[in-house]
Formats: sequence, C-alpha cells, structure tokens
Amino acid sequence: MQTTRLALASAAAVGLLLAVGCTTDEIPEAETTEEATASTEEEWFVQADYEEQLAQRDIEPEGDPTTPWLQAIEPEWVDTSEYAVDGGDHTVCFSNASVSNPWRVTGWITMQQQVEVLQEAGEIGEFLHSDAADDDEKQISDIQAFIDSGECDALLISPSTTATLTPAVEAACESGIPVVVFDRGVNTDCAVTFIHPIGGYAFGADAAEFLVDNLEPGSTVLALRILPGVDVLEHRWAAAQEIFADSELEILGNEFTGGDAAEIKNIVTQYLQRGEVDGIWMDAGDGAVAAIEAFEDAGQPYPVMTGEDELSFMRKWKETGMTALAPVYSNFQWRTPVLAATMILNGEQVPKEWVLPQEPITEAELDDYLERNEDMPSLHYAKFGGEDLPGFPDAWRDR
Amino acid sequence: MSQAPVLAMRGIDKSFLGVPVLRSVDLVIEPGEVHAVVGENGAGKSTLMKILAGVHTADAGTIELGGRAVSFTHPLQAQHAGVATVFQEFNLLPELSVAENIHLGREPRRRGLIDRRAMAERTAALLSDLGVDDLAPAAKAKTLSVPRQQIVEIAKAMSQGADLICMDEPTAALADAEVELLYRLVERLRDKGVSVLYVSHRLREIFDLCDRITVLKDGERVTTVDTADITPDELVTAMVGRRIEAVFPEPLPGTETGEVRLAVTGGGNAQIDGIDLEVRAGEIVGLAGLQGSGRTEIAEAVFGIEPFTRGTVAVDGETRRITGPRKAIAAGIALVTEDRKAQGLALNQSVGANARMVLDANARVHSRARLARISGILSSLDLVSRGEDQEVQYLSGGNQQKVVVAKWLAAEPGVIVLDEPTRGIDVGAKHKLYAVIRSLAAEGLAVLLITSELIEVIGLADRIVVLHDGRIAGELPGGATEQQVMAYATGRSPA
Amino acid sequence: MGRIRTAAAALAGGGTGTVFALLAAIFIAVAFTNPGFFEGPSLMAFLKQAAPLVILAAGQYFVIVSGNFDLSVGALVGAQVVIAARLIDGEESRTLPVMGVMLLFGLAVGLVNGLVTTALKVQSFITTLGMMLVLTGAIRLWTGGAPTGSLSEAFRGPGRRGIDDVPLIGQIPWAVLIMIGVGAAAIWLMRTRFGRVLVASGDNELAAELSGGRVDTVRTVAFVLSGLSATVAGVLIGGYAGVSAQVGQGMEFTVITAVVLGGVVLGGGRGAVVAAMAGALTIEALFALFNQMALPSTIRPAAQGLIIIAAVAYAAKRRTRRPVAATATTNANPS
Amino acid sequence: MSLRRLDTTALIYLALAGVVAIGGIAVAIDGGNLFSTANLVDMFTRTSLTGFLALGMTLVILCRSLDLSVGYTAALASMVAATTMDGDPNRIVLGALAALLVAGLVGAANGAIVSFLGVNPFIATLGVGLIIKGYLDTEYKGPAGLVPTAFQQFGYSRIAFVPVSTLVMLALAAAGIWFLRSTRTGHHMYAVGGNIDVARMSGVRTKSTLMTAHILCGMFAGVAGLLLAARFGTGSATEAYSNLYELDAIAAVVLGGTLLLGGRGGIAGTVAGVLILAVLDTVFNVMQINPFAKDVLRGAIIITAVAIYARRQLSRTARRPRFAAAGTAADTGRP
Repeated sequence: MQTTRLALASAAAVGLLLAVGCTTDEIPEAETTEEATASTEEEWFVQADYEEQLAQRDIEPEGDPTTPWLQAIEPEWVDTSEYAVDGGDHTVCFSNASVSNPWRVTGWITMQQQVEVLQEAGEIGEFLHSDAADDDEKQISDIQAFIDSGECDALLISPSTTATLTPAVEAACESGIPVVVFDRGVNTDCAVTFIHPIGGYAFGADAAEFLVDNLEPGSTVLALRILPGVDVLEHRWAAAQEIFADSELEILGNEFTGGDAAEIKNIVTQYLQRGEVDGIWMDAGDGAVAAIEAFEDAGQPYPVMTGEDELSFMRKWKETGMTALAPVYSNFQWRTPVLAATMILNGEQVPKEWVLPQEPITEAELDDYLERNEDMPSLHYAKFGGEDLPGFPDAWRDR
Repeated sequence: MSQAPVLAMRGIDKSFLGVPVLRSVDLVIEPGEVHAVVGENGAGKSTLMKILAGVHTADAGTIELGGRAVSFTHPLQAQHAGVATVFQEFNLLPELSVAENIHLGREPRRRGLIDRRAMAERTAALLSDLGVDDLAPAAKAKTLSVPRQQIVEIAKAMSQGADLICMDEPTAALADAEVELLYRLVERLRDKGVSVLYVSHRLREIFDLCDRITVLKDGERVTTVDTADITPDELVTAMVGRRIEAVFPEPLPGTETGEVRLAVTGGGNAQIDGIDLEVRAGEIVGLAGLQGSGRTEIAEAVFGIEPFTRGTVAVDGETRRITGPRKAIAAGIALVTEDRKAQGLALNQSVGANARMVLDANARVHSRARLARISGILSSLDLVSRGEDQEVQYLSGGNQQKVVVAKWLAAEPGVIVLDEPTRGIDVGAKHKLYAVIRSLAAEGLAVLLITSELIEVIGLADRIVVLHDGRIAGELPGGATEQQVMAYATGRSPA
Repeated sequence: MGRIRTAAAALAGGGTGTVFALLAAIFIAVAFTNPGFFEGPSLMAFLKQAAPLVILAAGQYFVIVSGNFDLSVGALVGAQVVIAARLIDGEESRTLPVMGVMLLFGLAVGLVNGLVTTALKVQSFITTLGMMLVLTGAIRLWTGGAPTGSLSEAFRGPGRRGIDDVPLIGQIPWAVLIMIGVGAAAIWLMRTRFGRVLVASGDNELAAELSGGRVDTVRTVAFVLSGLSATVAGVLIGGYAGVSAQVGQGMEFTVITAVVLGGVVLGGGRGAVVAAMAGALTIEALFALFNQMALPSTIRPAAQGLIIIAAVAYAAKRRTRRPVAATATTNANPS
Repeated sequence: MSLRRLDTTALIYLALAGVVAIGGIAVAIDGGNLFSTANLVDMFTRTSLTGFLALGMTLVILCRSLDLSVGYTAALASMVAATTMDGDPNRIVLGALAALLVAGLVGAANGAIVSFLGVNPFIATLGVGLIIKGYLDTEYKGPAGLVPTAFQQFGYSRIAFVPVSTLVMLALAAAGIWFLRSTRTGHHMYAVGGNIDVARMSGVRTKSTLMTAHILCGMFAGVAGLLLAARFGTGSATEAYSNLYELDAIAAVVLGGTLLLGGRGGIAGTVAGVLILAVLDTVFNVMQINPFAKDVLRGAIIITAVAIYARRQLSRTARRPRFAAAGTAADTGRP
C-alpha cells in the first residue's frame, strides 16, 4: 500500500543519511548563557540600561548632524579589516523580520533607496532579502538559508524577537561572514556591529517626562500599548512606569490595543465615559489619531499627549493645536545597516555598538517636519531621513 | 426441543409519543430455528426487532436469552449477549474495506496490534463459508453494489458468533440470484445451530425458509404456527385480518377517470428502460415490483431527479422536458419521497415552515391564496401536533408523513407520485392516508402509487403496473391477486 | 396566542435563550460596575462601537445557517477600509464613487466565495480560508504593505457622526441607525421565501432540493450578503476610527463566535438572526465589562474563552436534553 | 481520464512532484538551483514545524473534529520546556516530558469539551486557545526560560542536508501511519470520522477514540513547541500563536487529501501536503517573491487543490448503470 511504502522509504532514507554523516550548525556556548539568562527575567526593567539610555540622550553624537544616520553616540570603533573584500559589487543579504507595520514599511523603502545608490556606486552588486512575516521560526530558517547559500558577502539582520533569534544570529556569526544587526537587538555581541537608536527606555522616558512636565499634579493618564512581550515596546513602558512612579500623576490603566485604531477608540471612549482623562501615553504612534478623535466625539478637551513621529498624528496635532510630543524611534536607522555593510566590506572601522541619535519632535520643530514631509502619506514617519536620496519623494509617496 | 429457548420475549409493550406500537407481544425462538415474523408495515415487526437489538427499550415485558433474563439499553449489550442484527438501513462505512467493516470494533489482534492478515483470512474464510467466493476482503465498501453490501452486513452479523441473528427485510434490496444466495446463507446458519429471526412480508421466502411463523397485526401477536400447518392464503388473511375490502376505503362517489394527465412513452435511463405509462385524472395507478425492480427509479425519473434520457413525458397532453424537481413542480407534478426523514422534511423546522416549503421554493406555484389554505390542508389530514410552530422532529412518523403530503398538496399538483407513503407509520395514520389518496383521485388528480405492500396496491389501485428488472413486466386490473402480481414481479407470467 | 407560547418556548430552548440570558447578566454586571453606562450618551457610544460586529454577525448568520462558514470577512473588512483610503485619498468628491466600488468589490468577493463553494464543491472553510489569504496578500501587495491615502470627512460620517442634540440621548449615531436598519432588513429577509429556503437548505439540503429549492443559489446569495455586510462594517469601522494597518484582523473568529453564542448551530438549519446579532452585542458588552472591571487586558482572552465555551456547552446540553415525550401531543392542531 | 483511477495519496505525491518540477524550472529560469544543498536544507527545515502540527491535526480531522488551539499549545509547551530546563542540561528530559505532558493535557481538555460537553470543535478549541493565550500573556511578559545548548541541537543539527527535526518529523509520521493502520484506536478514527453512529453500533468506543485523537494532536503540538524552544533557545509566547500556525496546519492536511469532514485521508498525504507548502516557501524565497504575493499564491493553490479533489469525489458518486445504453446519465449526479 501507498502508506507502508512511504513508511519504509522514510526509514530507509534515515539510514542512508546516517551513513552520509552528521553536521551541526555550531552553537557557541560562552557568551550566550549569562546574557540570555538576563532575558529570561520576566521583569523588563534593567536599571543600568535605563540610566545609560537616559544619559545618552544628552550626549552630543559624533559625526555630521545633517546625516544623523551616520552619527554615533560614544562609538567604540572596531577594526574590520578581516572582512575586507577587494573589488565592489558585493552581494549583501538582508533577513527582515517583516514589513507588517507602517514604520517598517517606511524604513524598508528607505533602505531599498539607499541600496540603489550604493548599487549605482558599484559598492553593492546583488541585494538579496527575505521577509519572515513576524515569524521567528521562519526568520531563523531564512538566516540559515542565507548562510548555507554561501552567496552573501555580508548579512544584515533585523531580528523579529530579541531572545528567540539569538541562536540563529550566533550561527550566522560563526559562518564567518560579517553580520550587521539593527533595530531590535539580540543577546549576543557576536555581530560586527549592532545598529540602533538610543532605545526603548529613552523613548518611554521622553514621553513620560513630557506628560509629567505638562500636566498638573494629580492629573490622570491613560497608557495605550500595542502588545505585550516585545522588548523594545516593554522597555518604553518600563521607563514610563519609572518616571510616573515618582510623579503626582494618576495612571488610570495600561491597555493593549494591537495598534488597531478601532480598538484604541473603543478603549479611550470607555475610559472617558467613566471620568476625565488628562493625558495619553502611547508606546507607539499607530492609531494615535483614533485616540484623539475619541476625545472629540465625547466632547472632551484634548489631552496632553505623546504619540510618535507618524505624520497622521503630527498633522492632527498641528490641526488641533493640542499640547503634544512626538517621541521618535529613529526610522532613518534603516539606512545605516547597508552603509555599515559596505564600510565593513571595505575594511573601514565601524562602531561596535552603533547608537544613533534619537530626539523627539517638539512643538517647535513640528511645522518644519510637516513641511518637509508635505506630500507624504499619512502613515509615513517624519524622521525617515531619506530626503537626499534620488528616489525622493516618489518612492515613499507612491508605494 | 428440551433445552431452553434461544429467545423468549414475553408481554412486550412499546409506544412512541403515546401511540402504542406493540401490545404485550410474546415471541419464543428455539435453537437452530428459522423463525419468521410477518405482518404489514407498521404492524410492529421492526420495532420488536429494534427492542431485541437494544436500539429501543421495551416499556414493559421480559426478554430471556437461553433462559437468562436480560435487558438492553445499548445495541452493544445485545451483541455481547449473542444477538446480532442486520438492519434495513445499511451500517457499513464506505471508506473501509469489506474485512475492516466486518471486524469493526472487534479487530483480531496480535500483541495488541491489529492483525490484518488474520483479519483478511478470517474474512475470506467467512465469505467462502457463506458460499461467496467473488468478494475481495480488501475491496472498499463504497465500491460494492447494494446487494453485495448487504451480504457483507450479514457476514458481519455472523462473524459476531451470535446464537441468534435477526434479519429485517434482508431480501428487500436483493435481486433473485442474490435471494438464492441468501437462502444458502440462512441454511448454513441453521446447520450451525444458529437461530434466525426472519422479518419479512415476502410469503414465498417465508414458506421456503422458515420453520415457524409469528404473525403481528397492529402491534399485537395474532398467532404463532409451524409453517407446515398454514397455507399462504390463510397467512395473508391472518396478517391482514379483515378482508381487503374492509381495510381499504371504496372509491369516493363521483370519482371518474378523465383525461390522461401523465403519459410516459418509451422512457428510460441508466436504471430503467422501455417505460410506457399512462395515468388519467381520477385514476390511481399502482407500481408494484420487488425492491430494486425500478419502482423508485421511475418516480425519480418522472420527477426529474434521475431524468429520463430516452422517451418522452407529457403532462396534461403537453410534452415536457423534466430535467429537475423545479421543472417537475412547474409541470404540476408532486413526489412524496420514499424516505421522509432524509428527503422529505427539514426536521429542525416547524410544521408550518415544512408545509409551505414547496410554495416558498417555487415562485411558479407560490401564491398568498395557497399559503392561506395550508392550515386547512393540515387539519383536513387530521394532523396531530402542538400547532404549526412545533418542530416536525417531535412528531410521530405518521404525522410527519402527513406534513410531507400537506406540503405537496399546498402546491395543488395535477399528478402526485407517492413512493412508499405508508412505510413505518402507525395504522391509524395509514388508513387516513388511504382515505386521502382516494379523495385526491376524486378531486381529479392522477395518482401514481408505489408501495412494497402488495395489499395496498391491490386494495387501492385501479390498475397495477408490475415492474421487473427495470422494465414493465405486465399490467393487471385493480383487485388482482397477490400471486398474479408476484408472478410478474419475479419475472414469470401468471398461470 | 399559541404562537406566542411557542415563540417563547423556542427562545427558551436551544442556545437562543442562553444568549439573551447571558446578555442580560452582563448588562446587569456592567450596571453595577458603572451605573452611568446606561445613560443615553455612553449607551449610544457603546452601541456605536458594537454596530460593525452586529452587522457582520447578521451577514455571517446567513452563511452559517445555510450550512457554511465565512472566514474571509475579517480580511474583507480590512481590505475595504484600505481600498477606501487609497482610492479616496482625501478627496471629498470621490466619497460616493469609491463607496460604489467597495460595494461591488464586497459583492464580488462574496460571489466568488459562494461559487467556489457551491459549484466547485470546495468546503467553505477552505474556500474562505483561501480567500482570507488572498485578500490580505493582495491588498498589502497593492499598497506596498501599509495603508496609504486617507479617508474623506464624508466617508467618516456614517461611522463617526450622528444626529446631534437629541434630548437626554445627546447624539444618535448614524452607525446605530444603520445597525437597526440592517437588523430589520435581515429579520425581514429571513421571513421571505429566500430566508425560508435558506434555512431549509442548511437543515436538510436534499429535502430542500426535492421541494424545488435552489439550494446552491441561496447559499451563494448568503455569501454575497456576508460580503455586503463586511462592506457596510468596513465603512462603519473606517468611519469610526480611520485607517490603520490592523483593521479587521481576527474579526472572522470573533464574529463566528458571536453567531454561535447566539445559539446558531454550525452546520446550519438552526438559530435566529436576532439571536446571532444579540450574540455579537453580548461579546461587545463582555469586552466593555472587562474594561470597566479594569480586568488586566492580558487575562481577558482567557475569561472570554471560558465564558464562550461554558455558554455553548450549556446551550448544547439544553438542546440534547429537550424531552421528546414532553412534546407528545393530544390536542388536534390549533392556530 | 486516467487520474480517476489513481488513489488519492498517489495523486498528491504526483502533485508534489509537479510542484517540485515546476518550482525547479522556475528557479532555474531565474538563474538559481532549487536543488542546491542550501535550498534542500532550507526546504526540509521548513517542513518540520508545520509538519508536527499537521500530523496531529490529521488525526483530529480524520475524526471529523478540528483543533484551532495547536499554535497556542505549541507556545505553551515551548514555555514549559524552556522554563523547566532553565539552562541545565540535566533537566532536558524533565523539561521535554513536562512540555509533552502539559500539551497532552490541553489536548485532553479539547477532547473532553468536544466529546462530553458536545461543543462544536471549532468553538471549543478556539476558546481553549484563548484561555492559553490569556494565561501565557499574564504569566510571562515575553520570552522566558533558557534551553541548554545540548537541546538546541534538536533545532540546529542535521545529517547531510536533512535537519534532525525533519527526521524526527518523518519518524513520527511513519509512527503515525503505523498507528492508524495497526492499532485499534488509530483504525477506529476512520470509523468515528466516517459515521459515528455506525461506529458506536459496531462497538467502537467513539468518545475515547475522539479523546485520543485530541490528546495526540496536543502532544504533537507539544513536540512542535519543543522544536520552537530548541530553535529559539528560549520559550516564546507571543511568537508561536501570532502566526496562525493552526491554519497552516489545516491547509497542509487538506492539501494532503484528508477530507475536512473526516473519515478519509491519512498521514502519508499530509506529509506530502507539508512538503508542497515547504517547497513553495523555498521557491518563493529563492525567487525573491514579494512576501504579500506569497499569501495570494498560497491561498489560490489551496483552493485549487481542494477543488480538484472535490471533482474526483463527485465523479465517484455516480450510480452503476443497469442499462449501459444510458451511460450518459451516469454523470448527472444526484441532488
């Protein structure tokens, strides 16, 4: 019968393969263990990192302020000559966690534009990418596939989850090709460079401090969060809690919205039914407008609010003239990895940990940024940093 | 016979929804005996057997097996107690093989695992023991013809090593050749000392096969006799009790046969062939013949379910291409199907919803006037229900059937085909239906009556068309004798 | 009068009774946690939120009662909002034409679902699962991943605005009126010949067919109606909250749960459309209650799961335990 | 057409061959080589996770049930495993067993709710999934636990170009095939799915069979969880269930020719289904196909496949003609 035949076949196959011999993608021990244990703590707040990030906000980054994506805060330059490859037209591979939200979509476009420039310049030849659609397991396969294919001169990774991607990234490092990690990190420093803005604590703190400064003591604040368990987001909330803790503000609650505008509006509306809400703290800008509309529809005064540099929010902010702040998780960081890769392949020095500046957009800068992004779609991010790329503005406007 | 009887049922009572189906029935079966239980449909045969099989539990009375008192609440208990049953509706799994079906739930095992070889061997042995050599144990049930599926059923029952095997209308679906085979099966069982409870209304089989006969009528046991001591005619009278005229209402005054309303000429398809049939207004034409002879197939062809692929159909003189139920209904044809639960009713819906289903489904026949008449139709049928909002699943079989009839009458058809209208319904409802059929004729409808109850055909039909093997074997006037009908039905011509 | 009795009995029996009981219970609980809830404005706000799900439930009911599933509604709602945003792109004048396009699109999707299921005999679960994948993919493909463009004020109207300055109620949202309209339409539709044939098809396909019912046609129409309801829901949600990448995600499961909670049996032939919509209202009320109890949002799914299983299990028991003998009869038919 | 003659499983492997061939050609035209070691490795790697889930899913679907909670169960299992092991190589076995136990219990819960409370499996397992989600999100605020390197081998080491995890999957598949063929319980699953009444009448212990199917399905999900833990090096909650793994699994099962209504199909087919999906994934990756286009293609392919199976079923149901002359009528099919 069909079935039995298959059973036999598979059994035979196993035997055969055993004969062929066994290989393993090495999984280095040393640095994983204690680092990873750090991640196994269920509390997201790490005092040291928190303080470091808050400090970093006030440090003048090295490099030309007109190209923030090349700036670095307190860089510790490392030599990359070992990775230097003669000639240009390097094949650069990119394992992307997903493009499942506007922030990532914007960044991904920026990165592609940057790649084109470098391809023009003959720095990059082929640019291969794979998208894991937020599936860690799939991204691990994607990374393995890149390693095994042996085509990549450099590998860029934007991990979908810090802890879970660590082994895969280590495997990548082991393969000897230079690895560049950006956005969310991993629990290993095996990558040649890890590129990221200051971080979640800073983002959360910027927002929280703004509320503390702009609200009367005793005012009420509602915290809107996207989803639990994602470190970059959890850090934002952890920092906010820190700051709210020694303030006079009353935190009404923190709700998970999945970034769904309708959900956000429901929740805010329900809170407004039960009493005043003076401030809104968000861990990301998605759906911020819906939150504001909830106030409008309920006929309530606008809250003091922190969103993100997503244009829909900033335009609403401008239009309503409310007191608000747009904390930034620098979207321009999507340019840096490709540039870093070429630097590495040319044997130039790069920062071991490449900390990019991360400054919130204040009322003062609002008009400027709105003007610069005038004809950009509403789900575009103000600090995408691609204005000087040839594709601007069409590439971002007509997606 | 000195030893304790294999089966002794005493004083069995059973009623459904207050309608008594069995009244203190006794049944005693000796070892190695082939015992027939006969009676009209609705006489209680099947119910009695379902009680024995543990499908129903009796309201009163005792059951003894080999002298031990038993009471079954689940079919398995009956099986384990050594009573195996072959029901009319098939219990095979189409996707499983013959061997797997026969041994389902009792697979032979070696070291805890299914021993497929043993299973195949046993099956082969069993089948050849039954004299069936050309049935592959590995064949999937769905690939078998209906009669062969039934043989598998019987084999399954036998394989349970029962001392008593009950067969409910086992030959219902069998062609003559297979009937012969069945005879051999039963003989072998008897030789093995297995008793057989043989439920049937086919006199010939009963006299060929059975040692003793128990006659049921209207849920009561009339008599139990040795086959040797009774003639077929006596038996029929015992079954029917009253003389036929007494059972069936006379044609209503003013009933006269008029124009031809349904005319089939040279009709045929994959199942039937050379069908020439005329039904006139006010006429009741009976279609007789053994199961599988093509009775139902004609009904389905006329109604467009399995349309005629040859010949012509004319309704009220107008030739129609009836390719589906909608066309049939538009042409004024109604079909009261054989299986009311599967084909006739939406059981979760209310009486009202079912009664208006035909009107709702067909713009051509839908009208407020007709909707308004439905309540009248229902009460004219003496429907017993809690009102039109009651779900039909809670009605008795008879009342369910009345709803089915009502939904068709609502459409005011010119031709009505009734396929086994009285199957499995209580006597009261039965007689009501007879009356209804007569009145339909009186109203000038053309009635095509299909039934396995020879007595019904003989008692109701003005003309009897007898089918054999998908063709018309002969035609008889109303009131012909069973023997004549059976002669045609079994492919002979009456002496 | 008999009608009333039996109607009441019908409500009490099966899941239908359960859902109204549950709804009442939840409302009482809500009233306790927040007495202000039933004051005009906040009640209206609640209904406004609930409207899209209720409308989806009506659409899903048609499909389920005829013996099928529609898993594609969530994706369709999302698609509709994104389409609207991209095509309107802030131009007031385009509002109506685009709504027309959405309408056509919704109907088309429903039609495809229906035809693939009835004509190609693909189980609706698979058909609509596939449709869900196709829609999400196609829409993102079209917009490059994130919604672009923006909605016009006119488009926002139905979902967001309403009749203002109504005494003691404050605002009667258009959404609520639309919900009531759709509900009424659905109830009326189930009383038409179409509705009756639809239920019959779900209950006993063969019987319906043999009675001359166009089973495949009504089933296809059911899918089209579901697509239609998803379109209306899309307009309302888009209007209510604007565009966001996540609109509609997972809604298919919520709505099917809601319908089943309403005592409509998966597999068809049982249940009332009113109850289905009540089911949707119940779910929304449940969410509102969780929110008012300030139940940590992480626990909410668990509570939701428990309550649903409990309710459906209870209804199932009720159905199976309906005593047949009790309905046995003596009186000849009244009415 | 001769395909009619072909037994379904064979047909599916034919389809698999076709997909591989077409994929291979497409990639070749694209200037790549689908059969390079790298791509083979990739292909097989992608089979293991869906594979584990689909194997279990096959069992429940054969019983005419469904399990929408497998994604959540896998997540839970990965958590239990990782936290129990907590980096200590000596606790590997303990952790693995704990995970399987918990997953089995979840399966048991599903089975009990379906077979004893009579809740429709769609709702039952959806609810259980929500409950697990609630528990995980409340209990763990993110990835937790640590998987010792030794156990991570399960996720990373391979023999030649076949990952160990894939071999384990194939081994389990073989075991599953054996289970369905050679054990009573396994064999009875076909009966339960085919016609539960007949099964009961024949003395099959239907409820316990259904329970077993669900428990095994849970445990397979548990194995999937172990794989996740091994590959992640930690337990991850949000990940596993945010990706609708259950729908992937169902798709693979149906693609493998198992009837969603139960009673027909088998694990051999499911393996082919899983392989087809994996091959597609790899091809898409190698050809750099836009992630959103993937969804569209997947959806279309699944529907088409099932439509083809359905077609074959239809042609089977024709009645055997008595009068060959009218053979034409044989294909009209019955209402």
